[in-house]
Amino acid sequence: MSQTIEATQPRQKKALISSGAQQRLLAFASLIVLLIVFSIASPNFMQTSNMIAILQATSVNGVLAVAATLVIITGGIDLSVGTMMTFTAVMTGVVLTYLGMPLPLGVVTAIATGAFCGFCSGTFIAKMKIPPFIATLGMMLILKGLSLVISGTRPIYFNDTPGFDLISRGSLIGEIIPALPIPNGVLILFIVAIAASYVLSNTVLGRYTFALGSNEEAVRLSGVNTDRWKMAVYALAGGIVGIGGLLIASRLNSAQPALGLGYELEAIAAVVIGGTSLSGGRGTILGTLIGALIMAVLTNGLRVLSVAQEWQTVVTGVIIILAVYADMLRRRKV
Amino acid sequence: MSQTIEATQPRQKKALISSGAQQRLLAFASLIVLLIVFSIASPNFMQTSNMIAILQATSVNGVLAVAATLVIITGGIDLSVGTMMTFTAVMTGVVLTYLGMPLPLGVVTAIATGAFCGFCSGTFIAKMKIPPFIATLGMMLILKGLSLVISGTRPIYFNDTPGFDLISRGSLIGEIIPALPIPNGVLILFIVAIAASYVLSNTVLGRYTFALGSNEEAVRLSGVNTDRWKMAVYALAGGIVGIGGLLIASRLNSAQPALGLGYELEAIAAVVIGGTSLSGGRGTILGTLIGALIMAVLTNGLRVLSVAQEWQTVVTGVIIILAVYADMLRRRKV
Amino acid sequence: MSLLVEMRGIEKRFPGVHALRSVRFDLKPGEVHALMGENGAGKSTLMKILSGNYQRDGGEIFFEGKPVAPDSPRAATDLGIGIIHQELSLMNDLTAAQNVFIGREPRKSFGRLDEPALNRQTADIFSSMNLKLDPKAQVDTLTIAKQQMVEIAKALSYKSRVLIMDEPTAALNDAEIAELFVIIRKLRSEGVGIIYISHKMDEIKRIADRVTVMRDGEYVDTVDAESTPLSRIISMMVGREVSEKPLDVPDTRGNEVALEVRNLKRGREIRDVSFTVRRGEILGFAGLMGAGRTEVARAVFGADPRDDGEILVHGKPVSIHSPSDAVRSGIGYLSEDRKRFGLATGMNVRANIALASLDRFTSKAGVLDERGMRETANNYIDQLGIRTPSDTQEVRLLSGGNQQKVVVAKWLLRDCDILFFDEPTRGIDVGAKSEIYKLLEELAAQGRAIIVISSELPEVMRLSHRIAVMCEGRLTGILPGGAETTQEQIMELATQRESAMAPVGEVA
Amino acid sequence: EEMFIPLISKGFQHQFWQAVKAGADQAAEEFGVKVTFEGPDNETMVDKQIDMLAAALANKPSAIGFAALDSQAAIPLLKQAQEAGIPVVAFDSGVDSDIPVTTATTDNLAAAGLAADKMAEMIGGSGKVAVVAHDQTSRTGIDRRDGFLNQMKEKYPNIEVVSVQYGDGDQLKSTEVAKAIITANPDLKGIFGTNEGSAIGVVNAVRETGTEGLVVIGYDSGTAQKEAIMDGTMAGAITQNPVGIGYETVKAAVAATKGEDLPKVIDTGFYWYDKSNMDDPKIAAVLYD
Ligand SMILES: Nc1ncnc2c1ncn2[C@@H]1O[C@H](COP(=O)(O)OP(=O)(O)OP(=O)(O)O)[C@@H](O)[C@H]1O
Ligand SMILES: Nc1ncnc2c1ncn2[C@@H]1O[C@H](COP(=O)(O)OP(=O)(O)OP(=O)(O)O)[C@@H](O)[C@H]1O
Ligand SMILES: [Mg+2]
Ligand SMILES: [Mg+2]
Repeated sequence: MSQTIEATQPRQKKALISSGAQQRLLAFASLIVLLIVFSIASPNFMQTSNMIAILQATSVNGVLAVAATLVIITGGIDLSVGTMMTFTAVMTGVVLTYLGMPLPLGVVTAIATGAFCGFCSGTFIAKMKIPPFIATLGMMLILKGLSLVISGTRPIYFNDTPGFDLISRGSLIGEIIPALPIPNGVLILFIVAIAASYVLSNTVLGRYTFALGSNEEAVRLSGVNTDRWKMAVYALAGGIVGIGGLLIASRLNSAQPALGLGYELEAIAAVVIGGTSLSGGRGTILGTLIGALIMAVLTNGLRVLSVAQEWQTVVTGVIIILAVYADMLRRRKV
Repeated sequence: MSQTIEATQPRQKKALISSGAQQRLLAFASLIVLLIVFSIASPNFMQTSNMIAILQATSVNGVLAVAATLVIITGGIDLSVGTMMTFTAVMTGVVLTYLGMPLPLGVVTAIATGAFCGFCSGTFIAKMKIPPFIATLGMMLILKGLSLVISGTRPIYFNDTPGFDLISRGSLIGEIIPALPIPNGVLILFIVAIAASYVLSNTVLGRYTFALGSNEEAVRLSGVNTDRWKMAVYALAGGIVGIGGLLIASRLNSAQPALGLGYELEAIAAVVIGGTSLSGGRGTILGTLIGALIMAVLTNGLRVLSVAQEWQTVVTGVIIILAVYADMLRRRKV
Repeated sequence: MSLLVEMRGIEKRFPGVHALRSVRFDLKPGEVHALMGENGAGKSTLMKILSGNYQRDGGEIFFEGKPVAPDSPRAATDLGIGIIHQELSLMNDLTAAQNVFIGREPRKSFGRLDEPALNRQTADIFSSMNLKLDPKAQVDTLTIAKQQMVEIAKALSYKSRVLIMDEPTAALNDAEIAELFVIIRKLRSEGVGIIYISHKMDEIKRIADRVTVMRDGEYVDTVDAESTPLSRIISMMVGREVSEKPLDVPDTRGNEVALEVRNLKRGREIRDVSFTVRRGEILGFAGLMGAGRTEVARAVFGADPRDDGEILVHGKPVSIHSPSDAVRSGIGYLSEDRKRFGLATGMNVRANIALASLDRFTSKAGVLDERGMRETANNYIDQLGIRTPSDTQEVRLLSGGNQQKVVVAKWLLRDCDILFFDEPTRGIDVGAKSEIYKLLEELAAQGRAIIVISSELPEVMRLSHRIAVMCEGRLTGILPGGAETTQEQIMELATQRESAMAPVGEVA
Repeated sequence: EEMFIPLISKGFQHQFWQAVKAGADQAAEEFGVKVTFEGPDNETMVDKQIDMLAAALANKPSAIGFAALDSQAAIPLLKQAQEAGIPVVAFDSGVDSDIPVTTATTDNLAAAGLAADKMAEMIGGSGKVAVVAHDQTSRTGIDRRDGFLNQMKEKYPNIEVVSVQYGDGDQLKSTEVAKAIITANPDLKGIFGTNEGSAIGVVNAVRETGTEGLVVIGYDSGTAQKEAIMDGTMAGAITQNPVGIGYETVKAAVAATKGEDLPKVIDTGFYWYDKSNMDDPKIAAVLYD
């Protein structure tokens, strides 16, 4: 059998940087092009404060997109991330403001609530065999309604919990390096992304996440309890959404019960722009982060350029298509 | 070889109705249960006028869902149906109100605009290999923006086109059978559904629609120009969306440029509740109609019962999950 | 010696199909027990019941004398029953090593994976199989043969007491089969019981101790492999005698050249390949796994892009950039991987057969002639003996061999002038195989140009009027067909690596 | 250099906001400043609005107009504006903070109270009425709903508000909502629609069901509402002065950059209009298409 075997290796060895690094760099291409174009178009774009505003704007959507990435890699979809985020924020509001508990308990509440909601979606999908689209659509509506019910359709403010707004708005980095006042929200996004990335590539859960999306039946035939792992992935994603809930609550210093609808589409868009396939089995957190950043830079840049709002929408649509097209071409080539 | 093969026939011959008919009836089960429950809960629900209101409420979403069904059977998705509907309405407004053309030209404009937009999405997907989610997300934004640009962010009224509002509101059936004043909008929905159903099961285009969703690569390797057929399906779906644009414009006697966002999710939900799989290859128009009706009955019933809005949302979520679960059980059994 | 496995009175029904009728089967430790039968006889179904994949409708299963009811794949593996499925069931996005150890990954604390250990252990298994394959290679970049080897490695890694192999060699060539047999013999000597399913009759003599034959979902007989002549086993399977007619090479030298391929190139896979096929001729392509035969066919067919090269059909250059261009020029290609590239498995038999020829059943208005398609489909079902309850059965519910026949029917119906058949008899039983050989010969006799790619040397030699041999992307020679050419001559060309290669012209 | 004043509003696509924009544009031309106008798709998107505010600040504007969806959420950015010496003019509804130099607004509570008075008068002081509101959580949605409900409760004990439902300001959805309300309450006497989309939805429902004798009261203006009032389907409506809001906001912003003193609140007022006074030049001036 030995005659025919060749190792899988990059075709051109001449390239100065390794093809892996090159590929990773090229993934940023669309993002970098956008940054350059906007910098040239407006002197106000490339300021530290605006860059930080962009990062800040990425943080919530980024965290939701990381959660969505996990689910999408299993071949599923989670339409409930937006309203689940709101629901976790409202529950945190109940615990901190209505019940007056201390801050750490609020953090635990948000993550636990999210994980529980994700677990429910996972159960519908794995045990009741409801298609992910429907199960999470149902969840999206249920959580939207429950947020309004529990909050009494009023925002819950966190004025009695000093320090709550620092979760997202404060800047640990800024305290150490004053020139770099990166808000904690952004820091949290990166921590979440690194952790999720680690889980995906180094743990059993991550392995089954990819395996489920690749060929669920084959995994089942290998004697793996696919239901349990699927539920675990949804629960993990829910927990991450809970962190998103904390971030937005802290940023707005309140739980806004009506917020959240539409965020799921933005999160999924970031995931797909980042190169994760909706049919499952492949995807990266780095890609998702880039996707989320592309969206945030685009939105911010067009606003800084004071493009008329209706045209902003048109241009955003065009650029999303072009960015993904460029990425397609790159992949075909490399 | 004949020994082992038995004809495909119902196992129990005793059943009074054939298993096919039984199955078709059972598909309606969730819908019928809903109707019965609401009738018992409110005496006002089961009135002719309210039934007609429900049908009327189904018409626009139903037409969009029929369009979405075609695309979803190919294994794609169309997020742009909502804003495309608006865009076709706006273009109709331009032709009829701004340019003062006669009514039939408006109808042609709506359908042609939709078909053209669908063709564009199809081209992005088939030729540029952009994933359907992104291509149609881009289209959704582009068309949303263009609707605002073209209309000058103002509604366009159809006051100068007499008879325009009859497209949806008039009742041809009512003129013949006065006891059954079913609005034309509903009639159009059924005509569109029957036509789409015919196309799906009796034409080449329909055959390729299923085949693309089932195994696109195998179809391509059979020597079929898959790109062309995919573009055709998206264009056809776009044309149907154009009819949806006519219906809503006629119902509101105006083209409302800001409307449309969120309609895509409702349409896709109707499709999936109707049993069409998002992974493509299978689906029926009848199922989609039932799905759209379930949504309309649910919304109307809860409103007639004056359930508090936040609870309406929760209940809708729960019932969508249950309806699909019931359908899953039924399929496993039959 | 006590029995390792005993199955008695097994019953299984699917809607419209009575797949197993009171079937029995037993297995001793340390034996290779071949399970034989025509396509759709119920072999895979029986094994899926034993491996906990399907639930039986009736009957009993004993494992080491104790009654068991494996109700899930997990339960069966826990008993020590491993299976290599007929249809590849791998996770394409994962690496070879990750596939082998799915569900049993070496772990560190906190559910962390020990990836180096995973790759090391997989490399060990691969080297024990004498298989040189990178454990880190992603499965969907592997050829179907290598994927099959990964499946085998996976099954071996379980260290099962009972190992079921459902057509493990369908995608393998002779060298690989020999390697597999070494492994099987080693396992046998360790007391593992092996159930072996194959349609390659010669393998039975080489590896099996006992043979059980099934026909139409029923148990026929169990016989000793050594003492029973193959012809007897075959007649038990098909219920009649199958006569093999020797190859008769017609003189096609005067015929018009139907297809000419000049200097076809693509990267390292195809390196300057040129050949011609005449009308009425069957050109065989032989070579080892990964020799590039599939790549050549796909490039000619327009399924993959090519860097360079000219294609002439009936003497005229044609521009082929997609399969639809190729089909329009009269070229057809039956792929080696039916599941991925050949079938819309969710659709029914009728639709699949008509898939490449829909324009023939379409009115000007685009309406399909459903009746015409039904008649055509039923004709092929009869002609090829496709075992299906009706032409409206979904293809995914057919047995593997019958699925293959559906693909064959699709291309027969399309009626191209030039037809590539890539592994046309993969998984097809002896009886049907000779039917397909006859069909190919008829097609050639009608003046079509046929190219057959096959990893089974006997098949290539049985069919080809000329034999093209490839090695590492190069066409190393073209030999005449018929009795003059020996297996050794072919193997020599198939292993002629670049350094050792002298320029070759067309030998024929 | 030209003065640059971005206006961050609560919405963009609705006719009401387009009228505010028109007023702002009018002032921009008059005072020779550059104005941009932006707002999120709907009034729940608090954080989107914050991002818009951040982008606006990046452009170092001379002043900012801001209609807060949630005042608290915006405070850090408003402080940032204050530190940078950029005056903030609040419009539409107030900002709970002393940072804005002034607020150009309508008293929505009082305006909806007036709608209740008119409704009571037209149905004869007793019976069932309903509300089709545009939003359950936004300030304007809450104020208009509560203004109407409170007035009814306090002044008209014989009038029962049987149903309050929400149609997101979407004309089609509001139509379906209103139809369901009419079905559920055959003896309904009147419906109040709390913004343009809601009001048109009610009008559509009345037309489609052929209901007669129902008193429909709307809010805001626009072609369709004006027509409905002309043909009698709608009894009348409350209008604010959106053009005035936009105009006053920009005017105040320009004044603030020059350090001029401004009143705490600029009340742009609201009006009742019906068939009888629609052509009154004072009313016609605040109506928009
Ligand atoms: N899930 C299923 N649903 C319906 N029919 C099935 C199903 N699985 C198998 N069959 C039918 O049962 C019969 C036996 O199939 P099986 O796969 O066991 O055959 P086989 O002996 O393995 O054939 P091959 O040699 O072609 O692989 C066939 O007629 C097949 O069509
Ligand atoms: N999908 C793929 N991705 C990457 N490399 C591939 C792929 N398919 C084939 N190859 C490589 O291309 C070369 C030629 O493979 P090909 O399948 O054409 O060989 P073949 O002669 O048809 O042999 P086989 O008997 O395995 O079909 C091999 O080196 C193989 O590893
Ligand atoms: Mg089999
Ligand atoms: Mg091959």
